Amino acid sequence: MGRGPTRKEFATDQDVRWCPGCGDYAILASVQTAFAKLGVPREKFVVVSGIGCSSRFPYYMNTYGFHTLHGRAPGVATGIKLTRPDLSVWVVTGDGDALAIGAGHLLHALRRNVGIRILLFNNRIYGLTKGQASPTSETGKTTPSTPGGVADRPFRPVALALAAGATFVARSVDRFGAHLQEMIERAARHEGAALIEILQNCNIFNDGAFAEVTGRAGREENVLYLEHGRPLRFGPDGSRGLALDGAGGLVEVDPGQAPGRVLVHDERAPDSAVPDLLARLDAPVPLGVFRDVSAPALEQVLRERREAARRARDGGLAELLAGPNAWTVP
Amino acid sequence: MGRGPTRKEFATDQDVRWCPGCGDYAILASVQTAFAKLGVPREKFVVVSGIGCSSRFPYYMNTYGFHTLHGRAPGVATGIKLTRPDLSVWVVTGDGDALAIGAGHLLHALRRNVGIRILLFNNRIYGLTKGQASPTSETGKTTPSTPGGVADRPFRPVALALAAGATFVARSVDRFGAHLQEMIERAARHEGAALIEILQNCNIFNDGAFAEVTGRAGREENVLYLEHGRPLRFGPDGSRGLALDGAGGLVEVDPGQAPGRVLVHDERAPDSAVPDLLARLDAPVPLGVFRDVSAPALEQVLRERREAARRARDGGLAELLAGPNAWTVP
Amino acid sequence: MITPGEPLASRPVPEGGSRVTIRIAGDSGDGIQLAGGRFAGATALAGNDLATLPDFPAEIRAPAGTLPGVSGYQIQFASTEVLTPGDRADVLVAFNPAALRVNLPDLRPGGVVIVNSTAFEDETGLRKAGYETNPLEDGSLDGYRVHPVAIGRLTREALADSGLGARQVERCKNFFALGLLSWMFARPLEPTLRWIERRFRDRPDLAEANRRALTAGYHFGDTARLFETPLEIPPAEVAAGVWRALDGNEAIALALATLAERSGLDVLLASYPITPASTVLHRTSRLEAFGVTTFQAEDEIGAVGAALGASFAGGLGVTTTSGPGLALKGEFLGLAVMTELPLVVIDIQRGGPSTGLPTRTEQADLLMALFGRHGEAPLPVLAPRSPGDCFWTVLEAARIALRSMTPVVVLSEGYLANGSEPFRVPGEDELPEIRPRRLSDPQRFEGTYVRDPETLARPWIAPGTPGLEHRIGGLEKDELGRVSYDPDNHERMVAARAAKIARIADDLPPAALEEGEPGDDLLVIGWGGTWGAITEAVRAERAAGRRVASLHLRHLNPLPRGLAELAGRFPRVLVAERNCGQLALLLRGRLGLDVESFTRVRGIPFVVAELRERIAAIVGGGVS
Amino acid sequence: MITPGEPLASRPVPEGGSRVTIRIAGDSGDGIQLAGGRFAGATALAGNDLATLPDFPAEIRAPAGTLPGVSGYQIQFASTEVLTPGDRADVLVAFNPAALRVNLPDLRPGGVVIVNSTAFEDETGLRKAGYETNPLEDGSLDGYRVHPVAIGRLTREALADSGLGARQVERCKNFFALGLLSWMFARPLEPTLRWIERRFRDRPDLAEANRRALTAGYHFGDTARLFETPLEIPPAEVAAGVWRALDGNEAIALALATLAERSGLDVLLASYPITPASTVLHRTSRLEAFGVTTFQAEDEIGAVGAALGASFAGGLGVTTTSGPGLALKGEFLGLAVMTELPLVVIDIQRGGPSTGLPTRTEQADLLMALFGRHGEAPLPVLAPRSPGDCFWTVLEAARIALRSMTPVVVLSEGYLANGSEPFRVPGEDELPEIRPRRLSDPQRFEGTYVRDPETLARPWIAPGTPGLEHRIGGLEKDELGRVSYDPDNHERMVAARAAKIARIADDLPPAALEEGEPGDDLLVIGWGGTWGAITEAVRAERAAGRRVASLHLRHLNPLPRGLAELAGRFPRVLVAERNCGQLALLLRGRLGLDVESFTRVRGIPFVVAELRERIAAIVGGGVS
Ligand SMILES: Cc1ncc(C[n+]2csc(CCOP(=O)(O)OP(=O)(O)O)c2C)c(N)n1
Ligand SMILES: Cc1ncc(C[n+]2csc(CCOP(=O)(O)OP(=O)(O)O)c2C)c(N)n1
Ligand code: SF4
Ligand code: SF4
Ligand SMILES: [Mg+2]
Ligand SMILES: [Mg+2]
Repeated sequence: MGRGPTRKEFATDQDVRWCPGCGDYAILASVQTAFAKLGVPREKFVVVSGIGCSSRFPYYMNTYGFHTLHGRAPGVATGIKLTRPDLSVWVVTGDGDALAIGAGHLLHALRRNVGIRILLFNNRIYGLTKGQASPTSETGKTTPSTPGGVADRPFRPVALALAAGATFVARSVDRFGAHLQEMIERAARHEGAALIEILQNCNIFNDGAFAEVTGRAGREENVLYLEHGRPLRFGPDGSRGLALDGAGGLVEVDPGQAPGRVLVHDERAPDSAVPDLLARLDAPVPLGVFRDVSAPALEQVLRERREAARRARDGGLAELLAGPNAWTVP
Repeated sequence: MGRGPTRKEFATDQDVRWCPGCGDYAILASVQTAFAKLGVPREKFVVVSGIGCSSRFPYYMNTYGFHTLHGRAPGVATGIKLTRPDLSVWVVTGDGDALAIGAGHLLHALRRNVGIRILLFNNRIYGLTKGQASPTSETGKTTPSTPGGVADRPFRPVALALAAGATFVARSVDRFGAHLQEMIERAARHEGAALIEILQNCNIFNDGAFAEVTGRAGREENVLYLEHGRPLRFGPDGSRGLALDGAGGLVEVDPGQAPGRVLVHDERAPDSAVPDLLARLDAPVPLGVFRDVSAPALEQVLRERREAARRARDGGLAELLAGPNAWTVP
Repeated sequence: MITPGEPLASRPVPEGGSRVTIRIAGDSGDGIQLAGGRFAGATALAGNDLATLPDFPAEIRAPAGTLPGVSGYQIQFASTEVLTPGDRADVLVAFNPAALRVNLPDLRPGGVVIVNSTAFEDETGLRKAGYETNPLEDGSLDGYRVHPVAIGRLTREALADSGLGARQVERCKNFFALGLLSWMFARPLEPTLRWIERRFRDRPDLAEANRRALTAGYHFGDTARLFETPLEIPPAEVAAGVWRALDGNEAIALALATLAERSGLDVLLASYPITPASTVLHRTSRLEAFGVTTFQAEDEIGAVGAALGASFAGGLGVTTTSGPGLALKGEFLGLAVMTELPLVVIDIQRGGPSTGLPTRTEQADLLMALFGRHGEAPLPVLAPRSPGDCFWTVLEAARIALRSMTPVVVLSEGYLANGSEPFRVPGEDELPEIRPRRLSDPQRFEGTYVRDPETLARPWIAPGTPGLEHRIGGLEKDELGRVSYDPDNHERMVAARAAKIARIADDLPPAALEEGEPGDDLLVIGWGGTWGAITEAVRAERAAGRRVASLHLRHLNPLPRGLAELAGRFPRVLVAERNCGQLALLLRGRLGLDVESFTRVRGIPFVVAELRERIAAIVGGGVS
Repeated sequence: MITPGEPLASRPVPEGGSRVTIRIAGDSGDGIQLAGGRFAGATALAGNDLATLPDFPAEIRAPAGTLPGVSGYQIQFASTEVLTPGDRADVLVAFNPAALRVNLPDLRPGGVVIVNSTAFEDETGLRKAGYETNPLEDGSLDGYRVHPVAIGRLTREALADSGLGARQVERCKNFFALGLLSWMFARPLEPTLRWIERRFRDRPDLAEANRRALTAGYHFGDTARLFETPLEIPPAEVAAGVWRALDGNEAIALALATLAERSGLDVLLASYPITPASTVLHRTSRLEAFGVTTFQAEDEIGAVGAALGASFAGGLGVTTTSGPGLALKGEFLGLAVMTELPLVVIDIQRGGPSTGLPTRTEQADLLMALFGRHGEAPLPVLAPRSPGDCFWTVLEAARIALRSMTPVVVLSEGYLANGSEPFRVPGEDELPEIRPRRLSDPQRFEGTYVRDPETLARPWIAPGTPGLEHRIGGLEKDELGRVSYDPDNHERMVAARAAKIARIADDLPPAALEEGEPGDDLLVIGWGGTWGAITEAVRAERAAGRRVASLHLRHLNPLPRGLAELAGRFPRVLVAERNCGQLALLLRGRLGLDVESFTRVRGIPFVVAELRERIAAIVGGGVS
């Protein structure tokens, strides 16, 4: 792969129309940086989005882009990838876009393991339509559409993705540039579908939703970095650790006391038992790759079949059109 | 609760139009039997379905019934339940109906914990439209729409439901009348959303899909009955057992050797760690209640709010219409 | 250049004097909509008639100071009837250079410009707006009466010791401007002061700051004497009664509460947020006490499904949306037609196609409402004519839905949703009776689709009723409710469903003229939110001596009886609408009427002048 | 009562003798469709013209022997042109009492009935069909020529030593009947024998059994002499060339392969199963070798989304569905209109509204195809006239989609999808050139929406092309592809999109008559699958001396040029369609044509007689 474009070359001349201070700016910068590192020519990227603040993303990426319909980006991206497996196809979506109207499409894309990379900007709110509750809004939250508080329980995007059989699932945070870039690069290299949940601050309608993670103290106390082959330790100097509790769940342990008990993260485990547990964890908040296993990507399977069929083809169009039972009228 | 209707009274005079031998007949019988045991008057039942062979169900139940649109029964049932919390609202759906076109609706109904009971007839095929692959069809299966074999990986309905936060999830089998009836009764008594996956044989398009469970040998060898407070044992005379493997997964153990290691089923565990593991198990096949925890049902929450608002109301319609800033023209 | 405080000999409103159009414009962050709304409220309380046009430009908040970030609010008010927010503004209040640049073209020549001069001191602001030189200094505003007022600086000074941060102080500018406008047009401050108190109950510091900014603006007007005296526009002569200001979406929320309260039915509003419909959901969600439950579904399909479920359960299901959402509900509307359940579907139309211009107004969903379903699936379609009329139209839609057991589509528009006008609050006795006719006596049941001889409606039976258990669904049924593939039965049922909808016209007032009389030279037909502009244009042309009449359709399906005959009495018929001729196609297609079209598709309401021009061109001659 | 084997003096077909309509009917489990299809295949091979009408009654397999479980297959064949499957059957083959009961009304008086008498020996079968006494014995069949043949027993005997189980033997009955019919109408057995061999390659036991049943039936005919001699219908005089039997859905699959092969484009067929469209997906999924990929999506919305993605990626996206699915795709069609991408959407119409009569045929999705989207979103709509014409119409749709960068809707019908006819296989040189015009030279790029002056199409640029990175989407854009909320730009773009579609008519043949000539007393206009029936009726009426002409529309939008003028040359115009008058509304609404409607909505095709009656009633007089 030759020299790729620079980060700057990924920017368009469109005015960026997010609110000042929106977490989307940082994500945009990270995506541009990460794309530049991939060494893939600019014209090979396609960014597909639904509708939402986050879904304005394609307009700001100097690549091919398609701003589609609310919740429907996965289908469009699937069609693109099946037609052009050589392209690097990215979906940008919001928590409402991906998990309300688009939940079915998202989970099916993951189930199919079609080689698209999905960036789910989770700000736990509907930004574009001015602040209504989203499927990830906390129970009890008051919003313009739920003045009495949200009565539902929120979805956990990572848990759903794992249950759908996703082969790559990760989580990062808008402001954690280096980490986010790493996740993006990892997703880019994965075969098949990849989902990154990106915790994103909407400073207008849900400011501080992830303060416990992004605040200075929070970063130290509440973030659990998932690193393959490394123990699940967090807190100041890794002073806290997670272990299995013997009843199928997780328990916090003191690594100093019981270093052997601390679970070692295995993103490649064939089953998703531990990732499932981590996906349901509220504190600490795991960041990093929950799961990265290999399985054939849909577009490859279909391409190979088509090529095999081509090779095995025993007649041209004329034979096909005539079929086995034609007759000739002189 | 007074004497309810008898099983026979639940039958309608419509000709049942399933193929002879279809597993749906047995399910119909079990539902009628279980309903009769509930002691609820017939007019209090509403059976709502989508489209599919399974979704013909309401026509054969002498209750209120609504045969709606493909994949859309959960929304309709939600509207019914929110309007009439006193009704016993049941959704009958197929694997295509619930998990293809209807996946989003199903998972949202579970997330909301709205008090509807969902019977998902999983025959791993599209019956009504003549045999295409469904979201639960096995990878590689050849069907009219996938002559080269299914290229996707199947959904696991129980795993998805748990990931969506379902408060009651169970599994049974068309032919296992007594067991199925028990599950139905348990679902009926649950507050909030309840899902029962029912393994159902489509003898026309997917005959024997569950033979490993329903065959005589299979029943003994391959079925793991989940019973609250009982160890997870299966096989002839419970000669095999499941235990945690120490790496977050499950492992088979010999209960004779290590009786203490065999996991005791706890359907009420607040987290869904063990249910998650069981949901991903292919052999043995767990039957029974995976999870049954309590959480407020949506319709109750909304009713209470409405009543509270009614009590707190400080003006009539006239005041509402005039609003706080009206003026009078003499 | 004119300096602040220089008194002007004349009043800001040159012609007539009892009719003013003001536009306030600034950055989306400047609180323009709030200031506009409060000014409208005070104006309504002062007894003027009015019409407003909020204009939020883009769906995403653009960076401060840029052209796409400009937000505007226009209001026309008068002592006489006001039907539109006004073609062009008499007074423009511009908070920043971008607002000036975007809105100046809509100011009438010689109009008054009040600019926040503080925002023009800074190079970047000018550059962001694309000004190379300062328009306040380069003579480009000659021809307008420009009053630079240092709104920013004056607000800062007024709040110097408020203890608030710079950003919060900055956000009080709108109240300063509101104070200034209040002085200029002799609006009382009390209603706004009361509103501030209610709104900032939990933030006494903000309440105090806004109060101070408001009064500072008012006193500035008084002291600086931008104009010789405030302009008092005397109250309009309107019907006696209780009045309030009302926008179209609030009107819908009130209609739903009225419906629940008057009918005793549980009303379920099941919706999915979408601009410009979302505020109906927001507002209705505060009306639980009146028997309306709201439910934010996972998407539009889930929403209409829940609404239909509510109606099956014996309540009344309602769903609100905009074009893209209505497109998604088509399959469910077909099921509602087939199962013959009451349902009210409200589409607040916006600019299309596709995502289109989501914050703009248009009337291009008519044919979708009529025909956007597979198979023969007729249903009634209604459209309100003004913000307050949204209230009455939704009640009418529910009446029809319940009486004829049918889904009904109401086509509102962004313009009505966000625009407001004075609304006479109806007394109990003026509200229609809404008597749902549910069947609960098994003795009187003959079959699920055995119809009422008058309305052709099938019986409505709520689950829970003993002895009337029955099953409905999307498959064709016979009269007794059994699935039927019989060709003749199908043809009969298709015809019966169509006849039921057609028969609704029996119950409607026949077609009648709005203005003018049969035999005039031209009939203008309109529908929905163009009523104000068409009426104003037709009245003006009549005043100018042209023989032009108008007719406005609330019922688009079925059409009122006598329409073809009435229209046939005019030599020419012009259908004016904000699309490419959808009603015209319908009138030709259904009634064989020979009509011409006047259409504009610009995302904004009709300009009265363009309508007048077209009318004059057709009718010709003309005097005055 | 007539006993089996009794020879008849006459042939089974009384009138004319060179035109026969046969209906085979039995239980859904009896393999009726298969037997019918094979008979049609052999008939086609024998050089007759033919048309077929399969009729699967209900969506769910009903219990064996019941009325709703009856499956039927009708075929008309002749030495001359055949345009419909025939109004009434000359010969009915009934496999069981239910089949007799359901189908007898469609047999012409005096027609021949061959009944499987084995099935009448059993009380339950009679009872399930609602017969209190045996119709073979109670005289109720007087007036028909009844031939009881113990098909069940004879098949059992023929396969006595086959080693197959009873159920499998039972399932060979259809081949026995097919053999009998083959003898009766002198159809060669070879094609069927070859077919059996191919089909049961992996099951030699079944192949052998079916072969034996087939020949047993044939020999039975020869031996038992139901009729004096077999009826030979000489080949029709048709154009020279290679011919085959083809049904409408197979024709679509072949068109997609042709498209991919001829254009070099990757074709993606993304669909969700639905009756009666599913078989297009099934058949196309076997054509990978020709460059068509199939994708079964999770629903109709995912399917059309994937198809549109394929087109954005530079391939050609196609999606097939039926009414309920098209209703769901409306929002995406709006996006396709807005982004101006090629897309082919094929709706195999079925009986509606809602789930309706899913296995029946209807033409009631026309207005939805035209208008089922919010905003102004015009797109071309086409309809094939016969099963084989599905091939040509899909190619034409793709041509338009690629040339004008637009989604195109093709409206087929259940009747065409399942019906078959002889189809002349086109040679390479008869296939249209399909040259997608993709832009890849950045030098020649002026803007995403800068249009080709001839077609008004925007340039199509596939991702992967260096230097032409660009972004499209549902928001309104300006010519250069930038999001724009400018009112004038919106109006311009709305007009440009409409003009592009209107201009397609430049490229179409002008309106032309099918039968008759200008100045006749009546013009009958039709569209889609009613072509055969209308043409037959008009020809017959012309033959009877009535001056009636016909015109058939393939292009519903834009309409062909000259239509209004041509229609204007007739004193009366009758629009005949299987809905409640959708094309009639369109012709009045768009062209101001004064038309009458003849409509039936019965889930089945037109009966030629009913059309003739209506024509005769209008034209009156009439001779012959
Ligand atoms: C069919 C349809 N329904 C509703 C909408 C309105 N809408 C646009 S974006 C959005 C939700 C945005 O929330 P999210 O996906 O979380 O994105 P965010 O704005 O928070 O980034 C909604 C409801 C729409 N555009 N189309
Ligand atoms: C909108 C829509 N799309 C597609 C269909 C066709 N359809 C009917 S049932 C069905 C799938 C049935 O499969 P499943 O839900 O598994 O039910 P089963 O028949 O197996 O019980 C499909 C695709 C439809 N009726 N409506
Ligand atoms: S509303 Fe929230 S998510 Fe949207 S741009 Fe503003 S800050 Fe970002
Ligand atoms: S097709 Fe399958 S699922 Fe449907 S009725 Fe027949 S056996 Fe049952
Ligand atoms: Mg969001
Ligand atoms: Mg199924």
